[in-house]
Amino acid sequence: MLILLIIGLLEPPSYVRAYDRPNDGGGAIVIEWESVSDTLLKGYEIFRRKVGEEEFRKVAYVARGRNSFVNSIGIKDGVKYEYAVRSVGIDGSYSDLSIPAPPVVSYPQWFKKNKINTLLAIAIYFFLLVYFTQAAKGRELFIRRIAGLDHLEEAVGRATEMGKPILYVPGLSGLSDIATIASINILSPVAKKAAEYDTPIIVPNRDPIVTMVAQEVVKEAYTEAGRPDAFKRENVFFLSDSQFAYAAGVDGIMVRERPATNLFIGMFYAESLILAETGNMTGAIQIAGTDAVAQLPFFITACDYTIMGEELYAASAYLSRDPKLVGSIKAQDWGKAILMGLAFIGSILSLLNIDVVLKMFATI
Amino acid sequence: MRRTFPLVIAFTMGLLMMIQYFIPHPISQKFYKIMVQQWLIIISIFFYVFAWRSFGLYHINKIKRRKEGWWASVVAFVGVFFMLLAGFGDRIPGGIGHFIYKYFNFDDLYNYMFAPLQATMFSLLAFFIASAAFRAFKARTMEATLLLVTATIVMLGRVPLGASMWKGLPKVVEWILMYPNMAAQRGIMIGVGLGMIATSMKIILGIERSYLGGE
Amino acid sequence: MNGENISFWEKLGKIDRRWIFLIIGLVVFIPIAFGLRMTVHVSPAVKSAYDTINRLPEGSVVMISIDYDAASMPELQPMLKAILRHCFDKNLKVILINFWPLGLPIGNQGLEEVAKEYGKVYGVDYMNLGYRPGDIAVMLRMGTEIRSVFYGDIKGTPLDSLPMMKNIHNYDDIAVVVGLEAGSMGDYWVQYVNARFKQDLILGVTAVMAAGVYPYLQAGQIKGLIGGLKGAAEYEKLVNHPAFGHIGMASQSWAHVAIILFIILGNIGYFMERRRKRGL
Amino acid sequence: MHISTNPWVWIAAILTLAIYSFLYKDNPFYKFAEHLFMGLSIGYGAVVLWYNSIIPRLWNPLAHGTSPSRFYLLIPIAIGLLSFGIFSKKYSWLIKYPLAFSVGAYAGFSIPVTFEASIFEQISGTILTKQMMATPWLAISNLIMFVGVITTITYFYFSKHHKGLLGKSARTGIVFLMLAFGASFGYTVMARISLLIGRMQFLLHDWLGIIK
Repeated sequence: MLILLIIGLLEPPSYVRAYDRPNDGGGAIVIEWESVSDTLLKGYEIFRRKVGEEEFRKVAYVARGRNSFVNSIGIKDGVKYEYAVRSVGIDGSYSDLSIPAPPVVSYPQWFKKNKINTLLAIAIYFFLLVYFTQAAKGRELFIRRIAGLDHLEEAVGRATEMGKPILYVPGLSGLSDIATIASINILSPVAKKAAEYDTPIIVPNRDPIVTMVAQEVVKEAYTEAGRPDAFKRENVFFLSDSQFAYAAGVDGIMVRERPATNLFIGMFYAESLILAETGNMTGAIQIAGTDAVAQLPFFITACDYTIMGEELYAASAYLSRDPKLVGSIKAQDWGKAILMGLAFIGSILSLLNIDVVLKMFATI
Repeated sequence: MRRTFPLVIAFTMGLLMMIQYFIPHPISQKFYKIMVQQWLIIISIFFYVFAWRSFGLYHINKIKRRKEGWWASVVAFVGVFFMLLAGFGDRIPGGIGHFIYKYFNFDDLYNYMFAPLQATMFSLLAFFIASAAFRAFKARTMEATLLLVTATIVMLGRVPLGASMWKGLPKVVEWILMYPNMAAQRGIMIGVGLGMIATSMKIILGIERSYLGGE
Repeated sequence: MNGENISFWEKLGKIDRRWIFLIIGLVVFIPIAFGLRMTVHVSPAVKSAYDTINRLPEGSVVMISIDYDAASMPELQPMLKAILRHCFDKNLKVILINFWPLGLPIGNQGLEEVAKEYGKVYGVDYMNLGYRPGDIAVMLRMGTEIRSVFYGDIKGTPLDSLPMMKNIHNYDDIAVVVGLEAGSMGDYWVQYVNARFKQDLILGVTAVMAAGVYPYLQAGQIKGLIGGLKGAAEYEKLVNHPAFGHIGMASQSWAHVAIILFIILGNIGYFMERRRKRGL
Repeated sequence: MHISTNPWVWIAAILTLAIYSFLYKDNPFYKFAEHLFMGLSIGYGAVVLWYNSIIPRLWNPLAHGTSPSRFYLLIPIAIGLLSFGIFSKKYSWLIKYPLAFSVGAYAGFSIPVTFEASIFEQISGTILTKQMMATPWLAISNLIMFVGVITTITYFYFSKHHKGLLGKSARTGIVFLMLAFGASFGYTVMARISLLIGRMQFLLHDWLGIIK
């Protein structure tokens, strides 16, 4: 009995230390300790007191196997705290409290030091972008052919020949998705062409803000084309804000209005194939454009042309040939080249056990 | 006032929202919370008024002009009316409120009308994925062949039949998903990421401004 | 003769898509309506989930988390039922918990149905905690005391008046947590509950999610993985009670075979057409 | 057979069949269901917006709140109200203010987040490490992955002709893209069939009561 008791006595954890959690807004302290190796150990209890107080109070329990804890409940910035830890056995017994860690104060930081790589990356990319958009002024820069964008005009032309409308779906997301903005950038020249050819363009929307923007953009395109009177506000409308009610509605438009050309450009979710297959059934020529990786396979199978991924973001430059925008494509390409180079160098170095590059891309 | 000032607002807001990401201080956290959880949502509420008006005009227009099938637009309004009645009916006092609550229960309307419609529209994909595969998966070119062969292998590997044809098939499918598939997805994502960031920067700098509509 | 033959294949290659819709509808409908079943091979990931529960001594507590709603019900509900059958058969005690409010009635319906089959008593053999908002916070607080989040069960009965809950306070008293997942809650179970409390976990996920969760199994963070309807069917086989998983799997298999046949027919038609055009 | 006696279940079943009738061809039943669905969704959206946004974010703090900071809410309200300028020809340009505010904020917010999620995470997953080369099989697989990422990126190279080395690399990128699209397509079939199984279950179990 006595021997058992002696064996059963748990050691308190040693070398308990506490420090302010770095890169945070305050109100959190990290406690660490050396783990106790004892088969009877169940976990640890963490105790805290304000400096000056007599008694320690239990703040948390953690299971064995872990030797750190972040205390973020009830911590006030600027107050000195002391921490101690004790071991708890599976039989419910516990050790003495450890030697308390030196007093610690929590405070908020003004900069996330661990995010310096992100900030640097933004700075470099920003510099590239500004440099190339400025350098591009007044010069004709090359862009490779993008099939889907090349056929936009042809698609508009076909609708005109057949005397049928064009359907433009600007995606199912709002302006918080950059893809929607890319779509609006494509809507503008398409609407202008439609206005020139005097072909109606139907734009059903899911997002209220996008509805309003689309109306403005189409109206402006008609004005630019010199036919402001031909603009019909009721053709650019809010259909529904529910994903599948919207899909049902667009399906209805496709089978009843029989547009000769369907353009699905922007952000799409699972409804992509419902739209594209119905459009295919009605025999329309279809061009899709999205950066939603999961939906690309369905657009590729069901549409005539697909503007894939980054091509969507090259569209406004491609269609307008505005030197400033084309310059930004140059910057994007430089970004890709740098990243590919770093992936190469990083791989070689990391295989030689040097993980500098790998650390550059850490996101913790 | 009309042209420059909105661009200044976009620039300021963009810069502030970007910088707040790097500042852990409570002031910055509070700014983020107020913007994302309050202001941006409140601003978007006002656009709904416009959206509802647009919805209403679209259908009223059809009814007024007695366009073919205009009765369906009446049905749409009935749908709106039912939902609103069920959602706000409990605020109508007295017998009518009770009647509405009993026969236009919001949960029933949701569970037995809205949800089944949603689920059924979604399930159309089962049919469309089959017809799309049938029509498009033809070995016209090298690329198309690759697409159809991979799709078929993966499809087979997902059902017991595939595994009984060849035991290793599920492993092959897993490998395709883990390596070549992952590689292409990563490549796309990196390109898309660069494109998105460039567009965001152009918005902040005022180079990209078509979202603001006409002058 | 030959000419007729070719035009048959070509016609088949350009068949109206409504025939395809009809066939897909039928191959899904027939197995369900007539209860056709499918032989299923058990994969190691599901076997290991089964073994984990099978090893538990009588009276151990299994917590099942309903983290899905009606949209994923066809895949995850058969899983829930198969696992419940296993637990009740082995006289294990079951606690249901919900992290998706819309899954509440679905999970409860499955629980009551299977409990009735085995003549189990509410509050003694099984209970349902219901739903509390707060995701991760709820998970973490259950590490110290379940009662600090759930004052009562789904009907509001105080936990202490349920006999089985007397000695159940936190994860130490729960042998295994089974998460049935249609979203990101499964990641939270692994990253918070397994990592912090060393809680044994089994995940049942939709087919689309399975590949993404697989690394957890390889890293030993979860004890077993049940993926999609197929996983449910495998589990049904292990508990020797073929049910909807098997039937649904028959639908799945026939639908997959049908689509592959469509692809093959489409290609035959395409090649016949090309050959004819070259011949001309 | 136990046909449901719940009228709501009948409504749900009829609406389900009405949507499926679209697969044959467009018809008044589908049109009815479609428009009812759109109407319901608008009503539902309005109710949700009222209870989840307007009441807790606007009404409660302004009408019942006590903290002085609640008056800051008047700023977004004012900005939002500018969008009503669209209803008049003269003041329609006012709409640019709320648009610039929202779009600018989202653009700025997305920059660091996109850098980390779409670029840093992806590149650090691509960089080959010793662990990824532990066995010959792993090494080959990961080398293929590495080549796949690089060649796919080169496919999206816009400012140079796709000739020579770049052309070869871009063409390899297309191979990877097609493999990936095929795989995703095949992988998704199962989930889509499950949706149909779910509806069949509803029709045969909840409504007609043919199956248990």
